[in-house]
Amino acid sequence: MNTPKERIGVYICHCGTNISAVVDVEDVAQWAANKLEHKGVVIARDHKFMCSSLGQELVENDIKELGLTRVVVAACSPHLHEKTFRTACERAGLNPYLCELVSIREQVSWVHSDKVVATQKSKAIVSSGVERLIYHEALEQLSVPINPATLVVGGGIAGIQATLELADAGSPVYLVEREPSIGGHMAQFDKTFPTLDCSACILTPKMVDVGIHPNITLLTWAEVEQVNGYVGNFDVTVRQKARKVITDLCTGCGICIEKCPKNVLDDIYEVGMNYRKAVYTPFPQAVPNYPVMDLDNCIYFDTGKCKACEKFCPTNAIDFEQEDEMLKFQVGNIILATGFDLFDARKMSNYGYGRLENVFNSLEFERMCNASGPTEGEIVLRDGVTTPKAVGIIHCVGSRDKSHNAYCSSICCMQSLKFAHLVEERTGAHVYNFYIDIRTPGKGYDEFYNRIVEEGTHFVRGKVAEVTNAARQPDEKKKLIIQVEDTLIGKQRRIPVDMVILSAGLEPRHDAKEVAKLFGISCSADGWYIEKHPKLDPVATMTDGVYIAGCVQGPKDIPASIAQGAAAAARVQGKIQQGEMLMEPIRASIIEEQCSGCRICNDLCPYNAILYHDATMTSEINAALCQGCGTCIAACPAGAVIGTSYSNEQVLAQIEGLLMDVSV
Amino acid sequence: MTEKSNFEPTIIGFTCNWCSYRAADLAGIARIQYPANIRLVRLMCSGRLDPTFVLKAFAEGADGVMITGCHPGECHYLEQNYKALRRYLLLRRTLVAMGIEAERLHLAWASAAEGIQLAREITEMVERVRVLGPLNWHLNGDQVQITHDATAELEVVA
Amino acid sequence: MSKYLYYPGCSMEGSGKAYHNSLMPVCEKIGLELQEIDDWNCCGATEYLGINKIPAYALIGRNLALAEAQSNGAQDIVAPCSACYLNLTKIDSYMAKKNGVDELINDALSAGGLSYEPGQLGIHHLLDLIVYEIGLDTVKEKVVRPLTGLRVAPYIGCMAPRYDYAKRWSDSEHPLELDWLLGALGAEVVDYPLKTHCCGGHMPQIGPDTAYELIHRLVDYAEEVKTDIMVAVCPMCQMNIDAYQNETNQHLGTKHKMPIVFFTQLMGLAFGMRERDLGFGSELVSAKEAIQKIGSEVPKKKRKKKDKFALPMPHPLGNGILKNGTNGKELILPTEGRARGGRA
Amino acid sequence: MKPKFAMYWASSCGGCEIAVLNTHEKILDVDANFDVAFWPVAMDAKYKDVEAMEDKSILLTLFNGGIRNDENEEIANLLRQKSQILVAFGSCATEGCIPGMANFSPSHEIVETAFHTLSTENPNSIYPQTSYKMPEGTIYIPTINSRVKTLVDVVPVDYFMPGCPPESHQISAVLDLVIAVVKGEAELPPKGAVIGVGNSTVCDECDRERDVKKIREFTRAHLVGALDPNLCLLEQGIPCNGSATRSGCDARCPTAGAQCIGCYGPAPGVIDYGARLISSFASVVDSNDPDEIERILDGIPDPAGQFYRFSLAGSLLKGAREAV
Repeated sequence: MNTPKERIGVYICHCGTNISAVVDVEDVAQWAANKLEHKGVVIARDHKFMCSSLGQELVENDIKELGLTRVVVAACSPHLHEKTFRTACERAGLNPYLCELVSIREQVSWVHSDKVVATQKSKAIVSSGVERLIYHEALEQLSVPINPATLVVGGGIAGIQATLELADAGSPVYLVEREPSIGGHMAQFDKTFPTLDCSACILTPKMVDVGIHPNITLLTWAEVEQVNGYVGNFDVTVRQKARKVITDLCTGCGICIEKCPKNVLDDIYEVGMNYRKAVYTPFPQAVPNYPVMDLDNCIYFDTGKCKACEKFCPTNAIDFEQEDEMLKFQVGNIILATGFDLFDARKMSNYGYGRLENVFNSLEFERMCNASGPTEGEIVLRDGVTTPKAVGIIHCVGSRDKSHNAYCSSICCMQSLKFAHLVEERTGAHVYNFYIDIRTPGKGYDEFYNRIVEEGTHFVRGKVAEVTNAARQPDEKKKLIIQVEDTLIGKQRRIPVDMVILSAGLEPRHDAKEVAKLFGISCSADGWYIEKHPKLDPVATMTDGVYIAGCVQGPKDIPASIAQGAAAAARVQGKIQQGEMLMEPIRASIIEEQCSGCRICNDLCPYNAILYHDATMTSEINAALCQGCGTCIAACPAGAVIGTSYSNEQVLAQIEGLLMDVSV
Repeated sequence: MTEKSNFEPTIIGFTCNWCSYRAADLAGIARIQYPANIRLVRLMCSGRLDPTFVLKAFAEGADGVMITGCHPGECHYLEQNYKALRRYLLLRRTLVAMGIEAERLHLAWASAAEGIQLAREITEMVERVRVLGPLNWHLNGDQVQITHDATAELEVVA
Repeated sequence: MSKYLYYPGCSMEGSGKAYHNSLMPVCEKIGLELQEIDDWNCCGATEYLGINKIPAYALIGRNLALAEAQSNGAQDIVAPCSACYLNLTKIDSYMAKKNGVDELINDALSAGGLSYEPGQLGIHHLLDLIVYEIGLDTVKEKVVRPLTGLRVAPYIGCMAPRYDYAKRWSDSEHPLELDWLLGALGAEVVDYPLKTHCCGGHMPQIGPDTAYELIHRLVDYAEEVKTDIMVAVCPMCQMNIDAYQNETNQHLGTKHKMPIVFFTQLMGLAFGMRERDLGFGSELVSAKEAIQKIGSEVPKKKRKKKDKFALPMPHPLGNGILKNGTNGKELILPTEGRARGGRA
Repeated sequence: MKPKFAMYWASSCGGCEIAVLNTHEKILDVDANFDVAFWPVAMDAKYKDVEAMEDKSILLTLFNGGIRNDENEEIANLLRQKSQILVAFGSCATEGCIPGMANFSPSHEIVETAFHTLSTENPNSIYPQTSYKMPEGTIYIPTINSRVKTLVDVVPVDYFMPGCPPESHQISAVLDLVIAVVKGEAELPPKGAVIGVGNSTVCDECDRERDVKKIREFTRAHLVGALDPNLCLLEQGIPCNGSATRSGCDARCPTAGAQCIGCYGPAPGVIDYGARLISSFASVVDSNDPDEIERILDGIPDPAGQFYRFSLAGSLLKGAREAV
C-alpha cells in the first residue's frame, strides 16, 4: 500500500450532548483513527465543544505539533461553523480551504434516534469528509475593487430616495427612468394615507433635488439595455431614447406642447383618463422639464407634414433627426427600484371594469381626485358631470385570490379607506367598503380606519360576487348593483350604487422577468424579486452588488418604499467605503487544450461568464463573473471545465466515502 | 444476499447549498425524524449535478439516488435547476434502459424553508426503494459465470 | 374539411332536435365533418355525478375511450351540448391530474376491453370550435343573408365556460365568443350581462318557484334591452327558457314572450338556408316574428355629440385583453397561451 | 535479432487487422524491423508456440478485441506474460465497443438469440455445450463470460489505442514511434497513456461552424430534407457525439455529414463517456417545461445505445442490470 500523502486530523464534536446523546462519538473517533489510517488520518479526537476556544486550540496545536496538512471536523452544519474552523486552521498556518466541516448534528443526531444506525451513518459521513478532503486544494479568496458609482433603475419614490441618499453621501449615481419624468406612481396620487397630506407637496421637492444634484446623472426616457460584469465592476449600457428635443437648448417653456395639434390619450400618467399632446411632459412638475416626442402619434412622423413644434420653438430645440443614443458607463453597485403594475381589473370580468362605464380602478380614481387630473379633483361619474350619490369600493381585486394573485397587496385597505374619506368629504355620497379583512398594520393606520368608520362609511364583509347593470327591482334601474354575501349577517345583499371603485392589487412589472434576467437576479413564483433573506437581508439579492428597493420586492406603501430605498443606499455606501471585497474561491475554469469550442457551455451561464474566442475556437470563463454554481462543469462533454471546491474528484471521493462499508 | 424484509436501502442524496441542504439543516433544527438511510452530498447547485455522480453512486452500491434543488423559478443561480431537471429526465431514460427502475432516481424540489417536506420526500424515497429491494451493483459482475445451457440458473461464484 | 368525432348526447335526439337539425347543415357548410362516435352512451348529465361518482366517471370515460379507439389518432371530439362538453373535459382533466382517477376509470373500462389515456383527445364545444378552429373570417365568408336588424341576446349559460378545464374560453364569467360569432353574422348584439347566469337547470322539476324567478330574470332583462331573440348554446338553457316561459308568466303574472333559439339556427339563416331545414317552428315561444325582422332597416343611431366633460373609457375588452403597464398597444388575443386541441 | 511483434484478436470483428494492413508500405517497415512472432489472422501460429516463448520476449503486442470468453481471457494473460509492451488496440480492447453492447442483455439471452430466433434454422434446438464426451475423450470449447470485459479489466495494460478501428495514419505513427524507440531515437510515453489520438474532442477537428446550442428537437439525418453542410450537426438536432469523443480521426463522420457515434471513446479525463453526453445534450435542450423536455428527448429513442454504443463495457455501470 502506498503511504498516504497527507497528514489528516479528524475531530468529532459532542456538541454538549446534542450529538453524543445519539452518536457514539468516541467510537466514531476510534474507528476513524483505525480504519482511515490508510487514507492519511494520523489523529482522531472527540471533544465536548469543538467550536469552543478549547476545541479550536486543539486543532491549532495538532496542526503545529503533528504537522497536520488537512483537518476534518465532524460537528454541526457548515453553514454555522465552517468559517470558525477555517479561521482556526488559518491561525495555525494551514490554508483555510484545507479544512472540511461535515455535519453529524443536523444530518444525524438531530434527525435520527437509533444509536447504532446514527453512529454508522456518522462514520460514513466522516469517511466521506476524509476522502473528499484529500482532493482539496489550497485556495485564496478573490479580491475585487469596488467602483464608487451606483446605478439606480427606476425613478419612483424608492429609487429617488436611494439616489439622494447616495448622492448626499458624496457618491456618484446614475438614475435611469423609462418614462420622460421621474416621480413614479406617487406622482399620480392626490392624497397619501393616513395623514392625507398632498402627494405632490412631499414628492416634488425630492424630485427637484434629484434634478439639480451635482452627484446625480439623471437619464429619463432611457432604459438599461445591457449589464455585464460583476460586483464592483458592472459595465452598463443604457439606451437614451431620442426625445427629438435638444435638452441643451430647451428651456422647458412648453410652447411646443401648446402648439402641438395632436391630442393623445395618456395611458401612463393619466391612466387613460385624459389627453396629452404628441410632444409632452407627463405633468407640470416633471423632472426634467424637457418634453419628449411620442413618435407613434406625431403627425409629422405619420404624414411628413406639420412640424408646428419646430416652427414655434423659440430656441430651435426641436430636432427631428435625433436618434437613440447608447450610453456606456461603469458602476460598482446597482439598485433596482422598478416598482409595480396595477392588476388589470378586466381580468375579473364579473366586476365589469372596461364594460360598465362607472366602474373605475384605483389609479383612475386617484387621477380623478387629483387637482391636476382630468376632473380637477371633482368626483364624478364617467359622463364627467354627475356626482355619485352612492359609491362602492371593492377591496382585494386580484389580490388574495387564487385565480389571480394569492398574496395580499398590502396597500389596498388603506387606499380604499382613503378613497372612502375623499368620496365622503367631496360628494357626501354613501360609501360602501366591501372587504375580506381590514388590514391596517402601520403607524396611525388603525386610527385612520376608526376615523373612517366614524365618518359613517358602510363596511360590508364579503367578497363581491358581481357588479351588474341588470336590475331586478325598480330601485336598481340605471344603477350598478353590487351582489355580495354579507358574511357578518349571513345574507346575500344587492346594493345599488352609482359608482364602483376597484381597489386593484399590485403586480410585478409585466417585464419583471426579462429585467431580472438582465441584472442576473431571480423572481419568486409571483414575479416579485427575491431578496437575499426575507428577514435579515431584505434589500440585497443573491447576486452580489445588485440590490432591490420598493415594490419591486413586493407590495408596499410609501413609507416602506422610502425605508427600503434608504436601506439599499446604506448597503451600497458601505460597500463603496470598503473599497474592495473578498469573494469565495468557488469558481470554474476551462483547460484550454482540452476545449474544442463545441460551445455547449456558452449559453448555460446566467452571468454571461463564459466567453467564446472565435480566433482560438475555445471558450473561457471570466473568474470574476463566475458565481460557482458548477453547471458548466457538469455540462462540458469533453470534461474540459473544472472547478474548485466541488471538483469531480472531490465529489466522487465523497460518494465513495459515503458508501464505504462501515460495519467492519 | 440480504433478505428483502429487513433490507435497509442506502440512498445518496445530492443537495443544493442554498435550498435543500438548508432544508436538511432546518429539519435538523426542528428535530424532524427521517430514516438514516439517506446520505447527503452538498453541491453548490443542482446544476452541478453531473450524471457521472449518479452512476458512480449506483456503481459503488447505492440503492437509490435523490437529486434535490430549488423549486423551479427559485434557483439561486437563476435557472440552473432547470438544467438539472433536463439531465434528470434524460438520465432516467438511460437508467431505465440499463434495467434500473425509474423509482431509484428521484428528483425533488425543496426550498430552504421546507425541512418538513424534504424529510417527507426522503422518507417516501427510502420506502419506495425498500420495496424495490437491493440493487447491489457493486457485488455483481465479474464473478458471474454462465454455462451454455440456456435454462441453467446463474451461478454466483463468491 | 376538418374531421371531428361527434358526441351528440341525448338532447340532440329529444329536446335539442332543432340544435341537431341546424348544426348538421351548418357544419357541412363551414367545412366541419362530423363523425358520430359509434356506440356512445349517456354523459351522466348533471345528476349522476352528484349521486355516485365512480360509475359516473367511468360512464364518461367510456365515451372518451370509444372516441380514442375510433379516432385513428387524428381527431378531436366536439360536443354540442354544454353538459356533455363539461363532463368530457372534466373527466379528461381529472384523469390527468387527480390522483388515482386514471387507474380507477381504466380499471372499470378494462372490463369492456377499453382504455383511455388522458390528454389524448382535444375536447371542444361546438361554439369554441367554430370561433377558434374554423374562425370568424370563414363564417363571415359564408354569410349571404346578414342578420341585420335582429337584436340578439347572447346567452351562454354556465356549463360551457365553467369550469374551463380545457382552457377554451376568453373568460369564465363573461365569455365573448358568442357575441363575436353573432356579430359576424351581422346581428345587432345587445350587451347581455346575464350571459352566464343560471337558467334554472333542473329546478323546474324540483323547485319550480326558483326556476320561474331565474327564468324571469333572464327574460326580463333581455326585454328591457329590447332583445328580439335570445340565443342559446346549451339544450338545457334553451329548453328551460322556452318551455317554462308560459308557466313563469302564469306564476309571476308577467307577459314575457321571448323566443330563444340555438346559435346554429341563426347561422343557418345567415348562410341562406331555409327555416324549416333548421328546426325553426319547434320552439314553443315562436321565433317567427323575430326572424321576420332580419333585413329590416336599422334606424341609424344619432351620433351623440361627444360630451366635452365625458371621461374616456378604459380600453375596451374587445376580443383581447390588454397587457399590463404597456401603452395600450400590445394586445393578447385570448387564444394565446390557451390549449388548442388535445395534442401538442 | 529483430524484436518480436504480436497481434491478437479476441472478441472483435477483424477490422483492426484490416486497419493495420491499410497502412500500406508501412507494413513493410514492420517486417523490416520486427520478427512477427504471433498474428493468427495473418499467419499460422499455435498457442503452444507462444506458451513456449520466454517471458517478456515479445516487444510489442497489439491486442484487439474485448474479453468475451475464457479463451480470450487466457490469451490475454498469456500475452501479458510474454510481452514487454501490451497495447489495448482498438475500441473493443479499450472499452468493449460493439461486442460490448452485448452487456445490455444477459448472456443466456444472447445464446438464445443466436440459436433460437426466427431467422435461425435450428429445427432440433441444438445448443452448443461447453464440453462433449467423445470416445476419444472430452473436448471443450470456450465458455462465454456473463459480460464482455475490457482488456484492462483482466490484465495490466501499458497503452491504450482507441478507434473502431484506429485510423491507419495513427497506427503508422505509433509503429514509427516504437521503431524509433527500438533504435534508441525516441522515448516511450508514460505507462497507461492513450496513444495514437488527439488531446481534445472530435469538434476540434471538425470544420463545421458552431454557435451556442439550443435544441428544440432531436432528429435523424435521414429525416431531415437537407442538412446544412456547414453548420454543427448538433445544432441541427442531429445527436452527434463528437463533442465528447476523443479527437484523432480527423472528424471523418461529421465532415461527411454523418453524426459522430463515438468510436474514439471518451476525451481525456472523462470518467464515464455516456454521462458526459447525457449531461451535455440535456443541458442544451431548450425548454424548462417537463412535458416539452420529454417530447424533445423522445427524439433520442434509444438513449443507452446512443450514449454507450462503444463504451458500455468500460463504463461505470459496465452494462445493464441483468448482465452485470
